[in-house]
Amino acid sequence: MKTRIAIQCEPFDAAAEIAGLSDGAGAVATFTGFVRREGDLATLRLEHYPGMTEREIARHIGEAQARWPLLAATVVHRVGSLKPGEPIVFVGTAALHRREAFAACEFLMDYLKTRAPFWKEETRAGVTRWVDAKATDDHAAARWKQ
Amino acid sequence: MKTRIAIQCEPFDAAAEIAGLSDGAGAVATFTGFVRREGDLATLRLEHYPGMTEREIARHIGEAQARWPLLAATVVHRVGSLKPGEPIVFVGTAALHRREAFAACEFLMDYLKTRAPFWKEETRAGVTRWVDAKATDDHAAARWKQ
Amino acid sequence: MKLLYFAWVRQKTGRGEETVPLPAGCSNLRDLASRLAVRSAGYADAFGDLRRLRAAINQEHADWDALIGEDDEIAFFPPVTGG
Amino acid sequence: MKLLYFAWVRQKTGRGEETVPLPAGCSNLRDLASRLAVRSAGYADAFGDLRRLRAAINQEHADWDALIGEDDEIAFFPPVTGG
Repeated sequence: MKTRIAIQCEPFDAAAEIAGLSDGAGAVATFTGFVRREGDLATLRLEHYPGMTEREIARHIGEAQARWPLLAATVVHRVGSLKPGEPIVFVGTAALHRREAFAACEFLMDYLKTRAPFWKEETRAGVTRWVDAKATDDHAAARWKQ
Repeated sequence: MKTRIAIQCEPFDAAAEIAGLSDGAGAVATFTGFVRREGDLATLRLEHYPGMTEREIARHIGEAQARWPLLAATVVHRVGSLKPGEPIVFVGTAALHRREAFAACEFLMDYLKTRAPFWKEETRAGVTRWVDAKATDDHAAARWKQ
Repeated sequence: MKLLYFAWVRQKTGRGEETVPLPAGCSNLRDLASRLAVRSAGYADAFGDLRRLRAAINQEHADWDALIGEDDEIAFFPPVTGG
Repeated sequence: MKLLYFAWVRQKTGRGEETVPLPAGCSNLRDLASRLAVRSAGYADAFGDLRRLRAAINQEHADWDALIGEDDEIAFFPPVTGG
């Protein structure tokens, strides 16, 4: 299986990522997350744990591959300072059939949210604070264990 | 809600489609279908029912919107002659949360497969024949009625 | 009424569309298909087995029992295979 | 052993990483956190409530009961918020 994991400050090109995933595949599902445009949100800054991040993501791609017949998987996660409206994360999965591609893409996103060591710090009206984890993300990840 | 439906011969730019969907949205889910690279498949030709195609797709986007709080939905479907490996369909959905974006994207793909008036004709080793509909696609669409 | 044919229905009938008067005593899609089936060998081939065929009235999917009228646009085609 | 701190844990301890000897009688992550908590007001603030904190041993998520050794890379951080 073709796997691509990138942690980077730069924006990504979703079209190039999809083309890279598609080789011979019938189905490519993707998820792109954006920094929300919220009233007073000025900047989002992302920090991560180099080394562990890549290992955790690779491990979850391996788990996805054990569950579904995937042909390729790509995870690109940005770090550093981002503005509202900017893309922050891209997850893409390729399979022969769409059902598997969708399931694996959602699975990877749920695990990325709850297990990959990234932390967000937001600045609103000049005040900077760390973003709290959401219980809904834990619930989303937990449903794959049933 | 922002809706875009395009039936076209030309390729599409997935990155531009995602950017168009994302305005203020936290979550964009997409599906891209490709002509499979199969041993002797030389060409796939797609025909559709102009007018009905756009109406059916618009109707299903409306159904998706009634089920999930969508911010935007895009369906691009190519017609005419395509080669193995070429992208054939793009479905993208935007929502505040990923769960809704994924569900709506999968829903639209299932309905596109079973209700939108497209027909595929394939040429293998010089022999051209119409592609039969798949029962699995009917089952996929039926599960949304439960 | 306007009749449209797609995919192999178009190939078997030899045309993509035609305008015909609503045949007398023909109230639903099934009636219409059975009238069309006797027009020629090609039409017989296209309309001989309704299980293989689908239809739309005014660009909406319709059952064989659906009623039809003089002003309708009626399309016949195989099960769809897009996406 | 190598200790790494991320996000507000890093801010409260005032450093991103440090190398320290494994404290005597310290066998698991909970022991280690309680030793770190008494080092300064900043460390106390970071390690005072383990419910708010997460840890990894050698780049894998670990429970507070997980055993630790001299050669381990141990990281402390808040619940993750990526994606």
